[in-house]
Amino acid sequence: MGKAGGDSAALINEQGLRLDGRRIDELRPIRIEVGILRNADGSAYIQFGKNKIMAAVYGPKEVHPKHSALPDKSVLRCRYHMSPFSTEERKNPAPSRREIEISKVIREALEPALMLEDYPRTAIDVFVEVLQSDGGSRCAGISAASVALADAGINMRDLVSACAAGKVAGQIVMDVDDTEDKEGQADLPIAIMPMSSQVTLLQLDGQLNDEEFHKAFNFALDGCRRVYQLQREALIGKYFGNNGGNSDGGL
Amino acid sequence: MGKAGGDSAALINEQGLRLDGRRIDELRPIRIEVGILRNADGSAYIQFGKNKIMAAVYGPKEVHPKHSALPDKSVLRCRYHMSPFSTEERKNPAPSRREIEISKVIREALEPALMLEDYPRTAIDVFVEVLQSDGGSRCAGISAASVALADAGINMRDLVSACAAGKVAGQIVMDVDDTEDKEGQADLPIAIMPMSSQVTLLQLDGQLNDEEFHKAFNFALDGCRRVYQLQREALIGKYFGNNGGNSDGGL
Amino acid sequence: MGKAGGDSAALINEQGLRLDGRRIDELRPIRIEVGILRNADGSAYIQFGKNKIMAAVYGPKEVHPKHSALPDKSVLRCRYHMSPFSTEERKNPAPSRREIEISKVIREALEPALMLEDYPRTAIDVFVEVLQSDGGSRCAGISAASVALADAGINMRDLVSACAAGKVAGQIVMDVDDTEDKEGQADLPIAIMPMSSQVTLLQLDGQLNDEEFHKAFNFALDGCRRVYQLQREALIGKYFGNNGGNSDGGL
Amino acid sequence: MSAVKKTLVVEQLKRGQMNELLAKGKRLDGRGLLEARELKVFSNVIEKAEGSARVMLGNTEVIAGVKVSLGTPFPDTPDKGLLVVSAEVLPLASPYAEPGPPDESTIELARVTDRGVRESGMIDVGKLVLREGKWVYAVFVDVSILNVDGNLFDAVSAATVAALLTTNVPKYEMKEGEEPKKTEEKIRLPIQTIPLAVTMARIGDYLVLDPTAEEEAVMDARITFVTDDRGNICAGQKGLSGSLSVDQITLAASTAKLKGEQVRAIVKQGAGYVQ
Amino acid sequence: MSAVKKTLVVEQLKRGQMNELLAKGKRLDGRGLLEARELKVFSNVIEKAEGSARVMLGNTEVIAGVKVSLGTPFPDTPDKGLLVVSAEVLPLASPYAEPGPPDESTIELARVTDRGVRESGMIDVGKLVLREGKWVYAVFVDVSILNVDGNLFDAVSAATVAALLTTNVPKYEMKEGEEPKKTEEKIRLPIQTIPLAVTMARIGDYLVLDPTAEEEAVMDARITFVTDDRGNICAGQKGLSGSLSVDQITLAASTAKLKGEQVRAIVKQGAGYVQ
Amino acid sequence: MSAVKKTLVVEQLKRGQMNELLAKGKRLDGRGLLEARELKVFSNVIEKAEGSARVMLGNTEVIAGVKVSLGTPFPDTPDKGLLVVSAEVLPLASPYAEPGPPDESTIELARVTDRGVRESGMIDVGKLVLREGKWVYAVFVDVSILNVDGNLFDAVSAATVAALLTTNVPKYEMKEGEEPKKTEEKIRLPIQTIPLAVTMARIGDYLVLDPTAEEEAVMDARITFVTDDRGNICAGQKGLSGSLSVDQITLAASTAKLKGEQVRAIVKQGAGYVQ
Repeated sequence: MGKAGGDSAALINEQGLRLDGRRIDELRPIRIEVGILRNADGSAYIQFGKNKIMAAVYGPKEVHPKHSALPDKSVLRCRYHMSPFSTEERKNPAPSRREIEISKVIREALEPALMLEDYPRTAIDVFVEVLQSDGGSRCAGISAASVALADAGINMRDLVSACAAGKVAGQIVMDVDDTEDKEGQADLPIAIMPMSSQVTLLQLDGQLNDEEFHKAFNFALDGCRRVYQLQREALIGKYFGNNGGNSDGGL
Repeated sequence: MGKAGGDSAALINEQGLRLDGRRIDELRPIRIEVGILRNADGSAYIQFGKNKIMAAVYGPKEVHPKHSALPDKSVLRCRYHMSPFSTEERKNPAPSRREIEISKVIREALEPALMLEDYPRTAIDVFVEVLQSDGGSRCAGISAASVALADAGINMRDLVSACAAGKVAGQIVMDVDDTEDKEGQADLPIAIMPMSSQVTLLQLDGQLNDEEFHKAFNFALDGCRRVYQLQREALIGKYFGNNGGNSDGGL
Repeated sequence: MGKAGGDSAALINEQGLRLDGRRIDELRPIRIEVGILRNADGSAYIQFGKNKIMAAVYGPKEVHPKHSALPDKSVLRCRYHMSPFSTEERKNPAPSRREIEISKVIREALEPALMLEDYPRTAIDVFVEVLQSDGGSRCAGISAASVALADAGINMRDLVSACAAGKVAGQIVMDVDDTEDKEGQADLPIAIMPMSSQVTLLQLDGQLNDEEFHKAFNFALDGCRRVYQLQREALIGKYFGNNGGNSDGGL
Repeated sequence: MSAVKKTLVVEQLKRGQMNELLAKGKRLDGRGLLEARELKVFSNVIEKAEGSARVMLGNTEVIAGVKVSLGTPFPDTPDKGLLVVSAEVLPLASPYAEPGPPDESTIELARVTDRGVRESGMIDVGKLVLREGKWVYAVFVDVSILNVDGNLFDAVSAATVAALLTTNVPKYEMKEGEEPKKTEEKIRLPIQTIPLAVTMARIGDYLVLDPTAEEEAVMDARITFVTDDRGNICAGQKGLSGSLSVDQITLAASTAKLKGEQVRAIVKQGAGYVQ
Repeated sequence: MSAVKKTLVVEQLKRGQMNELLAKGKRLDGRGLLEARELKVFSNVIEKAEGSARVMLGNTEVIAGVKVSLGTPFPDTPDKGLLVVSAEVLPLASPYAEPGPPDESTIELARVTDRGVRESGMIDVGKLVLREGKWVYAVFVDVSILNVDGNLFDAVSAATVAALLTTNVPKYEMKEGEEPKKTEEKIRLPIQTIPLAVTMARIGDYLVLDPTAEEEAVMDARITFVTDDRGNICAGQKGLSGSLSVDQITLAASTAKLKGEQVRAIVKQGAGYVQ
Repeated sequence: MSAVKKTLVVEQLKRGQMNELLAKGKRLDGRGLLEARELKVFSNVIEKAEGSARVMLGNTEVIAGVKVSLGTPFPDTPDKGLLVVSAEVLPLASPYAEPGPPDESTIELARVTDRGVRESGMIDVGKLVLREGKWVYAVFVDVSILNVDGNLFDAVSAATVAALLTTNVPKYEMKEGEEPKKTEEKIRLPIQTIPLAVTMARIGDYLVLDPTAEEEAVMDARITFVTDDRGNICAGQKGLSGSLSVDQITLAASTAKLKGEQVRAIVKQGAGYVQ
């Protein structure tokens, strides 16, 4: 979050439009593709604004070392990582403290939806690679990973859909992008299991009073539900439709 | 050790008193408390001048990995560590070469007093955390750790008591503090098992001729014996007296 | 490789002699000693120009951890390392990416010559320590390691002999030294099993056209064969002659 | 393997017992569901540090120390001082703590604490500048965790904030073309608000405030909100592999505001802080 | 242990089958011995990077991104810009890839790619200097490997080169006594030649071009040559624990020249590069 | 497990045998209790280093090399040059040595050696200053241990000191407002005294000088003293998990002074050092 005021007012113009032309309750353009990596057991690619993110799932598989296996369920492991060229300034490829924290909250956001008890003594690995980052990469990564888990055929109670809301130029807005994240006043990323409306991720940075918090929370919930539709469409397209793969090579 | 001469003369005044008002054979104020950490099997807190040090013992306990267990005795492990805020300049929390060496000599200073053969195939962990450092933190740490080992009920041949002597402004003095350590000419920390007068730690930095070495050695031995009395009193107070705990929260 | 032209012409004078007085097809002075380290199962010391390199072999021996053992052959492991004082500027003792790559290619250069299938479920360790570096240290290290393996009594199909050729001041030369490596236009280190002329190491940096490449390749092959003679002489001297050890302490 | 099975059975029994109690509005240690343990805050316990505090929350015990040095600002924020919060669960704090670099849980703990301080604007980092783009104050808060008995988030938050409230930094003399010169004079940090974390655990269907280690062993999810003294929520973090309903999040947010006021009073008193 | 034995037996069977095929001049996927898989090159796929390319070589897929920043030259080369090539086999690329720092194989891969670019003089690093000894362009090429199906050397080489060909770097305004000032204007990297790697595997007595992962599993040795567009061989690397005959090396070198021309045409087209 | 038991029995047997011998004033290799092995010192063995020495103490063999560069002094000692001693037990030195960063024993070894050199004032670091607070000589001594057969402390000490005695550093030309300029002229390090370590091992009731690896395997405690040529003890270090009596320490100190003189003569000769 940046200056809690200042020139941030310009982030929303007199017509109520944001820098990239969106209304305050509008998502950025989203594109999801399923099953685009050959070796992974499941995979998905998401474009979410300028975010370009690959997610892949390997497993259920044997655990090494064996003593880290659990007798009653699968061990879910997760790595969120940014490629060095994904950011404005080159990112050191070693995992940062930020990436370690986000890996943890992504794992915890996905786990409630997974029937890990169906795969005792195994591990399931989820890899989220940010090839290009924009605001909201953790949410986009969760949404992609959830689709990749479905693509891998892991038993799930529900998909997990994620979206942030925020406060920009004094107004609550849906789906904060990079500039809004840096110049804005608050960012509230959440993830839900849409069928039960259970919240599996919630983080908050910034300053929101009670009313703003509830408004932002509802915006984020609404965003999650819209993402959910796109996730479903992508999966249906892969398994019942004809738009498989990414044959044109464009990212 | 600092300048072998120079302005260090001011470290002892004409009345033979040191910067903090002590005589050359006088210890700094010492306070020892026993059993102040809840989770540890044994613990002690020592204030030794401005040193503020916690020591805790966990064990005897299972060893991981198992192949590092010994068939005929317990494995003693030791970590001496300084909190980042314990020093003049913030200390990097990663263990320095100095901390690694001191961890080793503390372990070797404690081990002769422990009946490790009574606990085969186990490990005993000793943790010494320096919350505030002053000259002589390794000696204070050993003295506290020895009390914590007794508090944990580990079988011991004797306590281990530690104290340094040094050379300051051309004179041999007992119990060197931080300024004296930096500006003085020699530092001789030792640890003993007081009942047998066996020496379990000895290090020396600086320049001492034969006569000075023997005088300093005897000063340090004497200091150890005085620390021993305070260690005994603290343990007796905890187990037979009424001054338990650190209920006022002051350090 | 340095400037592809420039003042590098001075590297070869009008008489066709190089900076150190060698002809273009001449090796630097080479000295090989066998069995000079007491603890190692096999060892060799090589001086190759200004390179001063120790090689030692331990094994065949038990593998830790056990699961990294192979059921049908010995695991060959190799470390190429430069002592901090071996280079113009002090070298950080931690292994550099260059050392990691060279360790790999040295291992792969030696392995074809070893009958690892004779020692299943074991490991053989080869350590190459560069005490002083000059151009061609990987080749000299391979040649020394191969002698050390023979000294350790490891079953071998052949020795491995290594030498580089290069392009300096527009001419193809044998055995490039440090200055020529830095100022020259190409470096082509190779290793062979001399009896079968099989190539076990080949690397190339620089710019060579077809004709130059073939000339350089043949120079390097020729250099390898000359090194082979010196390796044989050193081993014969150790096992059948009387010039054992390095009793005068000179390096 | 039998050891693992026993653990599972014991854990199930514990969880069952706890749920029964919670249904009656009670907890193992006798507290009500929205009742916190006693919080004690002692300040200036480390004289060598520029600020410090020792905090006990039940049996959870932590020490925070603040060190301040001269630093160079980040290129993209030449007009802001530096503020870094780190934490270490010392190996003497628990039989499960290991020496070594912080694990993911401790990184999360430090980062959430850091965000609470940073996002609330507790410290006016714009006033920590000595010469723009060149010299700023670098404020390092390090928290050493001495004993673990649950709810590290709130204990670490309270210790961090108390230590910052007591911090005195040296004043520097700034002369054109010269390096900053430390003077004997001390100044307080530019405090703007006092943010504090309040954490709840979901165990089955119940949310409980300030969980103990025993409760954390069976909790399904954790939710922390940091509130300031101006009516704002400044940071939030859901943790663990369970989910929370929308209502539970709303309850956690309102509880954080209410209880945050009580914590704030204790922290201010312990730090001897008068606005 | 029985698992290990089975693997060995299966491997022997595979090797046998492959050798039979190779003796007939055929490969498992129907290619001829000196036939490469289809190579696809897409450029400018990462808008935030100064240059980028996505390369598919059969099922092997990699992305290279170029980041350019201001740097300080090495003391012994004050008149040269910086160029660093790194690679990571992402854990999503293969069931065998592990997260963490690059292993020796990935280090070798990056270093051979780096040498191909560097030794060929592809980039005129003498033109990357803003002020000698003080300010230079630092060009970082990072290659993220997304899917592994053999012959990473050639895929990484093609992606690296294509990304560099599309790179636009900001122009800096240099004023005496001042730091470089970034302008909006963009300039191309000073390209001198286009070096590309061509790799062959020896399986038994046969050399095959562009091996798949299946072929790599049984190959005895690997040989890579990098050639430029001026008729030079610029880098070479033999890999693995088998040996090669002098004739095999000669064949690999001449094949690299021939096939390199074809690869060069595809890379130039994919990068939209016109000399 | 039976392997472990066997080891213990063998060790006990060895210890018993050694004690019997020691009671007669003898050692396994025929030496008397206070007799050291032959010490050989060869200098200038690494021409690229500014100073170097190879030392053999019985079968223990080490090489020390000195590299000197320009450095920046520590802020709290602007008037002193830098001196750092490091050591590595190379994996070729012993079947028990592992590649990797130095373990606690090697760190102790390097630090005790460093303290001997530093605390004795061997090098007048005040004379290693080129411009106070800005430019100083940085002297790095690295010791590579080539073969381990006991008493590394004394071998490393002798090699370090011999290498320093032979060190020639480049003279720098200092002009106001300019960086130091290296000249061709070489100067010696400012040597003030020659400190050397002498180590004894306690085995049962006996102290023996200069223990071999075989003796170290059964020793109870180790004691090292460093003495200079002005009658001072400059550094001391007790090691291992046994204790020493006050008398044993007194004996070790006086032995260190006596034997130190002999070692000093050999080191000075090996280094070709004339005061």
